[in-house]
Amino acid sequence: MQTKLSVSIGKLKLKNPVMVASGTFGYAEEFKDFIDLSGLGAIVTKTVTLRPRRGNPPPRTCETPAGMLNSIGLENPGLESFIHDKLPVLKKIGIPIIMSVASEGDLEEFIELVKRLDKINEIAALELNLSCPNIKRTGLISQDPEATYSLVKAVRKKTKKTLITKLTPNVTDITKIAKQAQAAGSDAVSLINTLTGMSIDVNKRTPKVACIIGGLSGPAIRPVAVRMVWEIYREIKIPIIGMGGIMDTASALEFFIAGASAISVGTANFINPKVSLEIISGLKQYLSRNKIRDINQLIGSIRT
Amino acid sequence: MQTKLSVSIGKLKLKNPVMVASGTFGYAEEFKDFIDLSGLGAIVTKTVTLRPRRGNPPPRTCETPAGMLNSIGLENPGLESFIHDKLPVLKKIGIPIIMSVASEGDLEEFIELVKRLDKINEIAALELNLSCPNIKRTGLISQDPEATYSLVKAVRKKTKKTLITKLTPNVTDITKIAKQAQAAGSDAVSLINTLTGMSIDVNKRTPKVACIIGGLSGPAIRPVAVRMVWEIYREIKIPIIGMGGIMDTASALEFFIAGASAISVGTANFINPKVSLEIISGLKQYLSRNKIRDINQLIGSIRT
Amino acid sequence: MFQIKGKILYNKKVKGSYFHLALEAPDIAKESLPGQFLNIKVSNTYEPLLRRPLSIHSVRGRNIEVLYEVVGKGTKVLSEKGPGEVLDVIGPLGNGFTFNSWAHGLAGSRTILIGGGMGVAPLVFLADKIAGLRARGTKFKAQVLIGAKTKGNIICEKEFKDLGCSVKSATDDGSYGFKGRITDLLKNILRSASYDLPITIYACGPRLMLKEISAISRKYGIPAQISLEEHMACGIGACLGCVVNTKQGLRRVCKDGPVFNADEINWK
Amino acid sequence: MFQIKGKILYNKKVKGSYFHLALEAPDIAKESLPGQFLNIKVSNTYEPLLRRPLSIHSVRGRNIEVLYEVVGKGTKVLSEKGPGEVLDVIGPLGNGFTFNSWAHGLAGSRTILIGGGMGVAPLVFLADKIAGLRARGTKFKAQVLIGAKTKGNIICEKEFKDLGCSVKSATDDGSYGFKGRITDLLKNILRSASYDLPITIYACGPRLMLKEISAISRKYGIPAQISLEEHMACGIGACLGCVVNTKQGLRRVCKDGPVFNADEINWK
Ligand SMILES: Cc1cc2nc3c(=O)[nH]c(=O)nc-3n(C[C@H](O)[C@H](O)[C@H](O)COP(=O)(O)OP(=O)(O)OC[C@H]3O[C@@H](n4cnc5c(N)ncnc54)[C@H](O)[C@@H]3O)c2cc1C
Ligand SMILES: Cc1cc2nc3c(=O)[nH]c(=O)nc-3n(C[C@H](O)[C@H](O)[C@H](O)COP(=O)(O)OP(=O)(O)OC[C@H]3O[C@@H](n4cnc5c(N)ncnc54)[C@H](O)[C@@H]3O)c2cc1C
Ligand SMILES: Cc1cc2nc3c(=O)[nH]c(=O)nc-3n(C[C@H](O)[C@H](O)[C@H](O)COP(=O)(O)O)c2cc1C
Ligand SMILES: Cc1cc2nc3c(=O)[nH]c(=O)nc-3n(C[C@H](O)[C@H](O)[C@H](O)COP(=O)(O)O)c2cc1C
Ligand code: FES
Ligand code: FES
Repeated sequence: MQTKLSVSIGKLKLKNPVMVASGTFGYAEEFKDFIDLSGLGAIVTKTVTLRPRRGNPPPRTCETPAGMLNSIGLENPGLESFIHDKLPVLKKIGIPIIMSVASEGDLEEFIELVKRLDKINEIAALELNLSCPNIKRTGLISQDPEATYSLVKAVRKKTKKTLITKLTPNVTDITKIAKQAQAAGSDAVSLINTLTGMSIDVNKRTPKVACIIGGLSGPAIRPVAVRMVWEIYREIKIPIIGMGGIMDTASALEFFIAGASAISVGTANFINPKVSLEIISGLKQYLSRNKIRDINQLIGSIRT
Repeated sequence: MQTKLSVSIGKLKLKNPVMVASGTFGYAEEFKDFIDLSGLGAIVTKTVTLRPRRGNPPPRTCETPAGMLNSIGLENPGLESFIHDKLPVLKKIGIPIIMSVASEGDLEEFIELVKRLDKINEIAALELNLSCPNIKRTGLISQDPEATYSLVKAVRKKTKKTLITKLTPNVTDITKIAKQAQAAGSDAVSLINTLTGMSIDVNKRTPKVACIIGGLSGPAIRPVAVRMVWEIYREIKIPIIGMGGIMDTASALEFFIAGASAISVGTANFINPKVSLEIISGLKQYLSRNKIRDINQLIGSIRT
Repeated sequence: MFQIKGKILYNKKVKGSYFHLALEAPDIAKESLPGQFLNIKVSNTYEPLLRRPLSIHSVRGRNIEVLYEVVGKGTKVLSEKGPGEVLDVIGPLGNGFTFNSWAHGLAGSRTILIGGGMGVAPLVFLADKIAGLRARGTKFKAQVLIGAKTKGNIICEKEFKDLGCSVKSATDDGSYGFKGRITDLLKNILRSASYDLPITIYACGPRLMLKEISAISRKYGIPAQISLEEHMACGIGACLGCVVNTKQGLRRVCKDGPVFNADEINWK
Repeated sequence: MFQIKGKILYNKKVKGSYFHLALEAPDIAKESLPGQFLNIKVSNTYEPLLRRPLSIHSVRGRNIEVLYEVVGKGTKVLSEKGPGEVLDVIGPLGNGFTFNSWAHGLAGSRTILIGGGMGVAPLVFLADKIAGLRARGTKFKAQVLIGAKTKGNIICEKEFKDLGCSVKSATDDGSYGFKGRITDLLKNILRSASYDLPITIYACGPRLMLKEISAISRKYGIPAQISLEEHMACGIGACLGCVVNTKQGLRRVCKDGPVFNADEINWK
């Protein structure tokens, strides 16, 4: 059976709904030996900030039950170096490049970043990372509905590109934040970013990642992610990009059925660099086995 | 080396700091074939409500990566039946019985419950379950700092027993809730209750637990639990009872080092009914190997 | 109830994805009744996290046997264990089938054992006990009905015959025995049955089969004991996870069951 | 870099908790350099979740060998695999030691290979390559220093000797060879060394040992290449998890290393 995998996220058309999550795919070149990158629906870049960021001291990662903690701290070469060194390589792949951006400081910095990127055609969409737990501050923009609204609103004014707001799961009510992102003009939301967590080396009595607290990712967090996608799906109209612990076709399907229009593969890339392509073919098989012509019919199809 | 394992929680003295978590140990009798119950530091009962509760329809549990979801829905025989049928059995064990209580409805019901229990000597302490995610309501008391304050305050006036407030992790800032519990006169806080989560059977396209959303427990959530214990430890003065994914001595130690004065074993009881006693002897070994005379010296001893 | 470390004596493929496991477990063996089950820790890691409930298929002296199908990761991991390895096992759990009452109170009984798919596993143990009663001179007849999707899923036929049972099979596709549902075969039998002895039905299998058997039991006025399955977290009655809706309210399959009288269940 | 399914040829205990694994991996074998490593998926479950980085210990034709110590759950699971089983392996990863420059540019070199504990694993492959250079007529001398806590942890002595290296050992408790730290043994040697050929140090082992070697390298003006370890999530340079503080900023051990010139590292 012929099945249709293409989906739309704002103005962006994806030939298939499988992308790779920010920070887990480098700038793509690290994966070129393992997969045909042009088969992906889209690539979301590691988050880029206006200025280069050194990130956090090592150790930066540790393993946890069915998961891992990271405290990379948004290490990145900064906007200019990204545009000169990384973007040309990404561009050649020939699929939509979604650029993840964050601000280290104030709103102005974010605006400056977005204004600059708005002019760059190779960038298909922007993902606003308001949810990175590793920048030391009390509370994140993405934990505050009003702050989310103002930021997305301000950014929206500066660009016509498809805007995706990335949400943190470390909140009491994720639907409030998602609604504010929608109200402010975001074209889509993506979730979840990592859950904040901590792990201790009991013999040394020290935290396992140098920054003490890190972001938890991997299959362990999947039930939280699926729940949040489902909660949001019933409250907003803009598309959802689901992620959090997707390891294979079955776990990707949970997100579509819960309400995601597309999914992002994160931690799983580290374990199996081919996994995103395997999921694409797994989705096709599932659709034809279940006689579903178009993946859009699967979205939110949970029977409760 | 002689090591001291006893700790105090409010007026309650525990001979050792290892208890079993509400809802994961039945009313203790289910475990008597496997362990000497009198070896435990304390037993926390399944949550009891004023009236009997039928709970949620089956299926009520499913497995997730390194965890499980449950939506038992606080099934319990109600206060009177608990006092007549369960308490006499619990009493005979000869260790402190901490009774977990919840209200199905309003504050008055909670007060009535507590007034009644205040007179029962066999109950060593009360744990206020303000955090069960399974009773359908928009938001839980334990997700709202003010509501937590009012409830604990009201209950505090009605009883001299040691009061423990159990916290949900499904909040933006757990320290706010913990501070309110302390301000309202709680003698201790216990955390974490389950993270809300959801899992989907992708072939049937139905949720795996009948209530759609369940509570995630087990090793998967441990990093979140340890992080929250550590966050709270620096903000409050009352003792912390830590739980969430404790599976063995090493994982129990993470909680003490992060700041817990005692720990509760939950899901692990299902997998190894002997685990709580194994942890008690494991703690002794760790203390003597590390030449720590008193477990109180270990509490919050993380070097950051 | 015991928590023991049982040494694997063998763990071999029977056919297709069916495996036969034998364990040294004298304490459990001594106390086991047909219909009871074990809760087995198949891995020392957190994957899978929970134990896996498996019926007691047979008890031979100090040893206990289990028959299982590989359907997911837990049973897969189990199937990879070899002789000499040790498993952490809790058992015997649950109530088991009631059959002794007849042995003591009555001259005998005509029993019909109905196994759908893997449901035959606990019935072999029951057939063994019934054979024991017969050996002691009581008038016990045991007829076994095995139902499955296709021929390749029919198991334990020989075991039942060796225990002196008459065996009939049914397959959905007709590739072996009666073509159709096992419950249709049951109805045929009951229609033509001579009621020389009181009949009792013992059944284990898919939910829909058990529901249908409950209806048949009610219609023919024949008592039926059915063994249910629910997802189990603890297996010892502590978590209240495995409840089933009965006339006496919600009851725990692991502790109050897995065997229930068919007329107790509120089917939805 | 390849992601392959490599069949296990053998996976046997060498001594104590040390295991020797050989895999069929022709693509990787062809491209491997000493100091590079493999990232091995030891389990199909989520426990452990991440791959495990292990150095390439030896390459023989189409096969690749690894020497590892069982220190936790990942290496435990690996040690339970048997011949015929298939492992998902990524490699060769990282940069590897630089030694060819001398082979081409110079008449020869005196190399000192220093392995602390498991650190000997990649050095055997290096010694093998050096033996190859020597066979081609260049003046390469290889001296190996093996350091360990106690006699039971001294491994690969024979392998190095078979490759024509002179070997000295040091143990912390003096149960074998020199009593004391391997770096003290190194200092003794350097003090009395005749500088007939340029000396290069290649070292792999615990962080403190490598730090001390960096100090020695600076003091004696002898170049040292050291192989570092950091906790790795991806192993291919994508996650930025495994960084080390160098004079050129933070660099990835998995991609820019694991081998660094000792003088590049900012030790803290
Ligand atoms: C009291 C009792 C006795 C049983 N006796 C036997 C037996 O003798 N032989 C045998 O082969 N099987 C038996 N089962 C079923 C057996 O427990 C499941 O097949 C097994 O737990 C599946 O584990 P898994 O990890 O391989 O599959 P999973 O990966 O967990 O799941 C695979 C499939 O099996 C289903 N499943 C998982 N757990 C259960 C469960 N507890 N009950 C029903 N379905 C489940 C899942 O819904 C899924 O569709 C029994 C179950 C119960 C409750
Ligand atoms: C480039 C590289 C090459 C290596 N080569 C070898 C080798 O040839 N032979 C060998 O035996 N070991 C080697 N190691 C170390 C090996 O990767 C770890 O011992 C292994 O990952 C531990 O896994 P585990 O699950 O058994 O232990 P875990 O349960 O994960 O942990 C047990 C202990 O090992 C430590 N550990 C875990 N992962 C690492 C890591 N990535 N680096 C350092 N320590 C770690 C933990 O801190 C802990 O103390 C190498 C490491 C790297 C980074
Ligand atoms: C090592 C690592 C680095 C990450 N870096 C970023 C980042 O720079 N920006 C971002 O928005 N999310 C980042 N994330 C979060 C992922 O994009 C994703 O939201 C999260 O890991 C959950 O998905 P997963 O469980 O599939 O990994 C990072 C995750 C990991 C594991
Ligand atoms: C099956 C089940 C039932 C539970 N019932 C209750 C309950 O009645 N009251 C309560 O306060 N917590 C209840 N909990 C939460 C546990 O007490 C504990 O907070 C949580 O499971 C985290 O610990 P764990 O990961 O060690 O299980 C329940 C947990 C499980 C798994
Ligand atoms: S499985 Fe826990 S009560 Fe039955
Ligand atoms: S381990 Fe990911 S960059 Fe090195």
